Amino acid sequence: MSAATDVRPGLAPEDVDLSADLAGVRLRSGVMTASGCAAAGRELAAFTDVAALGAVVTKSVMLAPRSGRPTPRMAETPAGMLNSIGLQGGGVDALVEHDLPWLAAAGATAVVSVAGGDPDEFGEVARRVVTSPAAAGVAALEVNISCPNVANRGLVFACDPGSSAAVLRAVRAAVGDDVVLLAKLSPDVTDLVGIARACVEAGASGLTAINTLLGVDIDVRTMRPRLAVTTGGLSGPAVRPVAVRCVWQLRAAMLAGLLPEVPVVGTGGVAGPEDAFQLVLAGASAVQVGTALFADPSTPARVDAGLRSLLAERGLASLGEAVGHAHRP
Amino acid sequence: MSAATDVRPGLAPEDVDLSADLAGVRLRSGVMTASGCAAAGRELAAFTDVAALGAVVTKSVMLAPRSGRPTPRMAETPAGMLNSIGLQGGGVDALVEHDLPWLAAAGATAVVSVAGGDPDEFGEVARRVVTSPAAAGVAALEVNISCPNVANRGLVFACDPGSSAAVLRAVRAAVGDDVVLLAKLSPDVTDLVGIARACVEAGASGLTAINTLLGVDIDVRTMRPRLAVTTGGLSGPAVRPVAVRCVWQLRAAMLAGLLPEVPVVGTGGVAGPEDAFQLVLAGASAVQVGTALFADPSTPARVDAGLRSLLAERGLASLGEAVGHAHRP
Amino acid sequence: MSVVGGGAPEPLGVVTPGAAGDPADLVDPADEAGPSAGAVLVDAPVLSAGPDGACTRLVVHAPAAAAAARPGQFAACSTGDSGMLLRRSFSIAAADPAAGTLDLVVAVAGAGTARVAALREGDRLSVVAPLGRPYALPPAGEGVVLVGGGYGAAPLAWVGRLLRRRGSRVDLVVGAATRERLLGDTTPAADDGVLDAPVDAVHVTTDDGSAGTRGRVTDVLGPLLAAGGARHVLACGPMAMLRAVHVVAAAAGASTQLATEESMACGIGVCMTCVLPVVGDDGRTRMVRACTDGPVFPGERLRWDAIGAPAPQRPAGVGARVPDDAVGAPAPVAAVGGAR
Amino acid sequence: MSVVGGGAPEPLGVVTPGAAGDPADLVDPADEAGPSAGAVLVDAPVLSAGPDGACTRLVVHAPAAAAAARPGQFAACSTGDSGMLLRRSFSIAAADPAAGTLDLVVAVAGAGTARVAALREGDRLSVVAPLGRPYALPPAGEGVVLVGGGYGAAPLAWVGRLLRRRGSRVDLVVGAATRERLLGDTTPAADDGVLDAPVDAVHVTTDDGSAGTRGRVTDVLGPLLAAGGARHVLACGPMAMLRAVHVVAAAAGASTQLATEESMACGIGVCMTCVLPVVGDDGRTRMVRACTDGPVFPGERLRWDAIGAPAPQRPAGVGARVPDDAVGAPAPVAAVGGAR
Ligand SMILES: Cc1cc2nc3c(=O)[nH]c(=O)nc-3n(C[C@H](O)[C@H](O)[C@H](O)COP(=O)(O)OP(=O)(O)OC[C@H]3O[C@@H](n4cnc5c(N)ncnc54)[C@H](O)[C@@H]3O)c2cc1C
Ligand SMILES: Cc1cc2nc3c(=O)[nH]c(=O)nc-3n(C[C@H](O)[C@H](O)[C@H](O)COP(=O)(O)OP(=O)(O)OC[C@H]3O[C@@H](n4cnc5c(N)ncnc54)[C@H](O)[C@@H]3O)c2cc1C
Ligand SMILES: Cc1cc2nc3c(=O)[nH]c(=O)nc-3n(C[C@H](O)[C@H](O)[C@H](O)COP(=O)(O)O)c2cc1C
Ligand SMILES: Cc1cc2nc3c(=O)[nH]c(=O)nc-3n(C[C@H](O)[C@H](O)[C@H](O)COP(=O)(O)O)c2cc1C
Ligand code: FES
Ligand code: FES
Repeated sequence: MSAATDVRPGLAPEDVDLSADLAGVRLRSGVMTASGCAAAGRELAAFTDVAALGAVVTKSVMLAPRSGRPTPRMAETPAGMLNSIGLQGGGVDALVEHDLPWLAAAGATAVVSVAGGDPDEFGEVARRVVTSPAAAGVAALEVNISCPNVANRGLVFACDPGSSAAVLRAVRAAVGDDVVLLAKLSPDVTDLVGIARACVEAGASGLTAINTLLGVDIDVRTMRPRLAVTTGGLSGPAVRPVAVRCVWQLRAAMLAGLLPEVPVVGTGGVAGPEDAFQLVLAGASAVQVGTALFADPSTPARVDAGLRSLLAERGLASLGEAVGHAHRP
Repeated sequence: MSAATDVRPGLAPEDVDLSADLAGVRLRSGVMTASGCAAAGRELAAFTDVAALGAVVTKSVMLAPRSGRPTPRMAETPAGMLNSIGLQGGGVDALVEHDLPWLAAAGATAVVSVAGGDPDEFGEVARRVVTSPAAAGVAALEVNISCPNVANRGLVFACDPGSSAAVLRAVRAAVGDDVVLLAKLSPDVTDLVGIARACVEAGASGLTAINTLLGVDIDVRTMRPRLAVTTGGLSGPAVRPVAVRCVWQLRAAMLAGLLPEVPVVGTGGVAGPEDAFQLVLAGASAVQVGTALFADPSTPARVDAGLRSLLAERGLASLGEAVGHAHRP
Repeated sequence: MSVVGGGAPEPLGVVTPGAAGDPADLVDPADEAGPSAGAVLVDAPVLSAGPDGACTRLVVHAPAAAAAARPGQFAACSTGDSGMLLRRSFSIAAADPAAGTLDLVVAVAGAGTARVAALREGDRLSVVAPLGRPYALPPAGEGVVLVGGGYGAAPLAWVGRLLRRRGSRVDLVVGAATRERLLGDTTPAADDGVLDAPVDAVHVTTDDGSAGTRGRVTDVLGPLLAAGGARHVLACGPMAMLRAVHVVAAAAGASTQLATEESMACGIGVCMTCVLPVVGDDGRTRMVRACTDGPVFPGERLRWDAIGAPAPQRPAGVGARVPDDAVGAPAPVAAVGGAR
Repeated sequence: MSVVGGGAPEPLGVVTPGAAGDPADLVDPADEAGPSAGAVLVDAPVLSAGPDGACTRLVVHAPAAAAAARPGQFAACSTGDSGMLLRRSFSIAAADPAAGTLDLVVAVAGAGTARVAALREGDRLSVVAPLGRPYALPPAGEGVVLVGGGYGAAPLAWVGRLLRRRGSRVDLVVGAATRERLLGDTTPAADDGVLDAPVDAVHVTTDDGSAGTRGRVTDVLGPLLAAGGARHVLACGPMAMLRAVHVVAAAAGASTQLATEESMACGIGVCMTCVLPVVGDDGRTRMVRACTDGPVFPGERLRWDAIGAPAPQRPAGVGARVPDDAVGAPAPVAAVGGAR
């Protein structure tokens, strides 16, 4: 089938419905920020209208305040960067008291990214978010299973279907049936679909793909790793082909009946509308903008506007019509 | 320890010993070409002295001629590219009859990359290389386990320690004890060290890290995957942090006694001397230049000269002294 | 000229029957000293940059490349943007060995060509040239039709000059979507002045009729060949145009040499990304590199049935299949995952 | 001025005792409207580019940024190379609201600064500015010593002019490795002319004695503070210099405001890469963002014991530890792998 089949001539970008459906929750736009790349939204306000975003996905939060890792915490790499922040933050209570109310007051939708050192901590963090007065402004929780599992030599949960499922089960039990839960997958695995399946069967309503790739950069001047903790997460345009591949694999597995049909949120290397459109065509119901925000905090607004034009030019009246389009025979 | 410890003032680049030791075979330089990125060396001759290279690693060869995949076979991505050549080539007999003699006549050292659809094919290809009259010019075989396993739904051998070991065992049995075998690892796995261990225990004398990462690129104009076969291998500077991380992990595992000590050949994103030096400092005894050859066929010569300067400036008299230097406490 | 299929080089045979005339124009350097013989990598200063139709014409200083270049060859270029790994290929539109210059005509297609087209005098362009096999010039004195579409017309003035010097009558057919997109001088009254070409006649076509004949280049080419005189067609342009040119020329009994334009990662024959299915002297089809065994191919050697054919998930006109009868074509076993 | 540690903002307290003088100079815009208030993203034309000592001085046209900028703030810049994702930060060396210009002084450190320094008149530089908290100017009329090392000296002429306008006596101490590396006018007889600075006195030091006093800026700073008059030191330069300045100033009982230079991915406070261990009003240490809570910090608030300290596998002087007593410091459980 060629694109021509769907063409509706004369469609204007502003007529395109860019809202996104995430397992029953509707976001005003399919373009969000990525966790850890927009803090809790406040700093972006000087540059962009946070209320126009699909959602601000907040930095992954744990139970207690965390100082994060020593510095240097970043290394630039070709078309990408490594980071080793170490989930620095004020803890879930500060988030619920200070950040979520600010977002609500600004008219922004929040997706709260939760993390923990064991399944119980994940569950407790999630419980405090959904039971807080600020919960009304929270569209979904994103479960960051790419963080170190204290009980398993610090290996990340997302490396193993069993550990991933344990986390999702704990969070699902803590929040009840009605909360939308996105499991955020790591690309550093042999069998992405197997881990996705474990997450969905354990209660994930959707999947976010991808978190960063593990990388190392060495400073040839000092002859030592550039990051204080040696390894870091690789992000940015460099990883886009891996993100598109992961989204493609998840969608293909759903089409083949190997994975329950759930929405996928595409993340990785989105710096412009075409990047976002690639993820959507591969199967993403919505996209997140991460590292590109660092160079241009108005990237999500640019992506939103550009996606509307791309869809309109192709006669696609809504984001939903484009989701997974590249799989059509 | 800081670099200062080793400083030998006044060391000239031309006095640096850049030869590399690969499990007993000595290459005149630690800088080689990467498989599939230099064909069999002949085309490079117009641009660079192939005899000065550590080795020309030939395109992975199978038993019979292969046409490769349909086109398009490439997509450029940020600081990288995807390819889906599909191991096009004339088969091992053509290699042994035409290409290896040409390399020998040019004074170049060959490392022959072998591939197969099952362990037996790997073994037979390897046997034909080492028993051919051209074997004298072959320093080592590189076993490309990142190719599809016909018996296992086309999943690549390198995804699984058992399949990887089966290939290495077959090749070792075919070539006897004296041939240096490098197992070429895929980064697309959860447990790189486990697969490396399986390879070494099954007969690999060394490891090459890394092959390409699986990626997808979608043409937003046609709304279809850019590559005719959808997925391709991601290479180039974009993947350097992943390559450096993989080499780092292998070396760290050796230092921790979790992996037998064997030489590692670093591959991935080398476009200049600093990139190569990063891989060496992370633990590579030699490096390969792949995708960067496409932009500048003289890259290996530039890397060779630049590495000499980097070593000399740091008072390191040989490549060997720098191998794994970044791990020193 | 030989076409390499698989590992072993095999002769494809001489393209034009009875080669004659100026030998310097006919010896293919690649046959003597291997692919890319004579090619150099040079950081070339841009001497001038200005519009040419809807394109940008760059003149760069690259004396060694200018001395070696022949029509049909290309230059692989980079502006040094660190996120764009691969060079962009451009036909060499003209080479002036005396001035040491190469002309390139650049149409903006995407980010890479946009950067090249934005260069100004005094900037630098990294150039690897000349690459690929040039047109094999038809026997001296025989009539030739040159056909170019869009920026494909760029090198034809150069090849026309060489052919006329060898005594050929040269007709040039250039097509474009509209008058504005034609290269060179397109004042309405001066169809003969198009490209300022040293040819015997210029025939312009535009899709919208805003200059010359309304229609396609083949609408002019057919009658031209039918009128007799020319038995050789040299063409450059998009694959769909080349296909149409080949069909019309073959029907008229004329031979074609077609400058193809495949996606190329290396341009020097090492990567195997740029292949096309081509029939060899032995009648067997191989996936052959467009960069070193082309970009100019005899039209009758291309497997048109497998080129640009609609494949699953691909729109028509993109890429090439591996014909089932090609050397080394896969046995019908479904292979999944990325063999690289 | 407040310093954010963890999620919740907490006040750090006013830096300079008894704020007085021109209120416009003292109100920190970040306290009013959140971080980056007043910052704009602009594609700025380069009006001029030329050498300044061993550096390149760029003047770019960015009127809104120029109107908002205050000394101590920085600009995050990009030349548009697609392989370099992150902006490069430069202190705003001067801002002229009337002309709508920003001055930047660029030292080539690597590939990114090389591209910025290679810009020519008529090129464009993408600029986000002004970012970060400026120097809080000491009470009007009180003596101030400004200290700059290398390109760190760039913004000091600007701050000196503001301070003198407020009636302060201003001494400027500038250091460099050699005469050639000094910014501004360095003719041997004209030490007072260095930087052409509107200050009361200029004191030059060079490591090799090729200009001014042989030695470090602190060799001059100590005696200057001991001679009395100034109780405020404003400094800009490498962390090792800032540390030495702080030690010397603290010994003399003077307060310091130090413009730090951490690796910054975003420059706007969203990424947490640029943190330093800083003591808050409550006496507790937090890892605080240098981009939005700095880059200017009071020297006594920085946890010098944890900054640039030799850590395993790192040479001295690079990075900062998380002090064990910091808010949220890790329990001593060995965590492996990449928490992101
Ligand atoms: C032998 C040859 C001669 C050519 N001569 C000319 C010429 O004289 N003038 C001119 O304007 N253009 C010419 N082209 C086409 C030109 O190379 C492409 O338009 C250009 O590579 C597109 O790059 P981009 O970054 O602007 O586009 P993008 O679409 O962003 O490029 C993405 C990638 O695809 C590749 N690609 C995209 N389109 C083409 C194409 N048509 N052919 C090959 N690779 C492509 C690019 O090289 C790049 O790697 C020629 C191509 C070839 C192979
Ligand atoms: C607040 C602030 C003000 C600065 N003011 C000036 C100035 O006025 N003039 C000037 O020449 N330089 C200044 N710098 C330093 C300048 O930003 C770095 O030299 C530059 O980022 C190095 O980039 P590069 O690509 O040339 O070097 P590379 O070493 O190749 O850079 C690699 C990566 O590390 C980062 N990096 C490297 N060195 C530094 C550094 N010293 N500080 C922060 N990040 C670094 C880069 O931004 C880049 O992301 C300032 C830095 C900061 C944070
Ligand atoms: C500085 C930084 C911090 C990040 N922190 C988190 C985090 O706290 N939780 C999380 O799930 N992902 C985190 N990520 C990963 C991003 O959300 C995203 O998955 C990844 O960066 C790929 O997208 P990008 O290429 O658009 O940045 C972080 C990424 C960066 C660069
Ligand atoms: C076009 C192309 C073809 C390749 N073919 C092979 C191959 O046949 N066998 C193999 O082991 N690796 C192959 N590779 C992988 C490279 O050898 C190398 O491992 C990878 O590209 C990473 O290195 P680079 O970033 O320097 O290119 C190929 C890579 C490219 C780009
Ligand atoms: S472009 Fe690499 S072989 Fe032709
Ligand atoms: S640089 Fe991103 S928070 Fe400071």
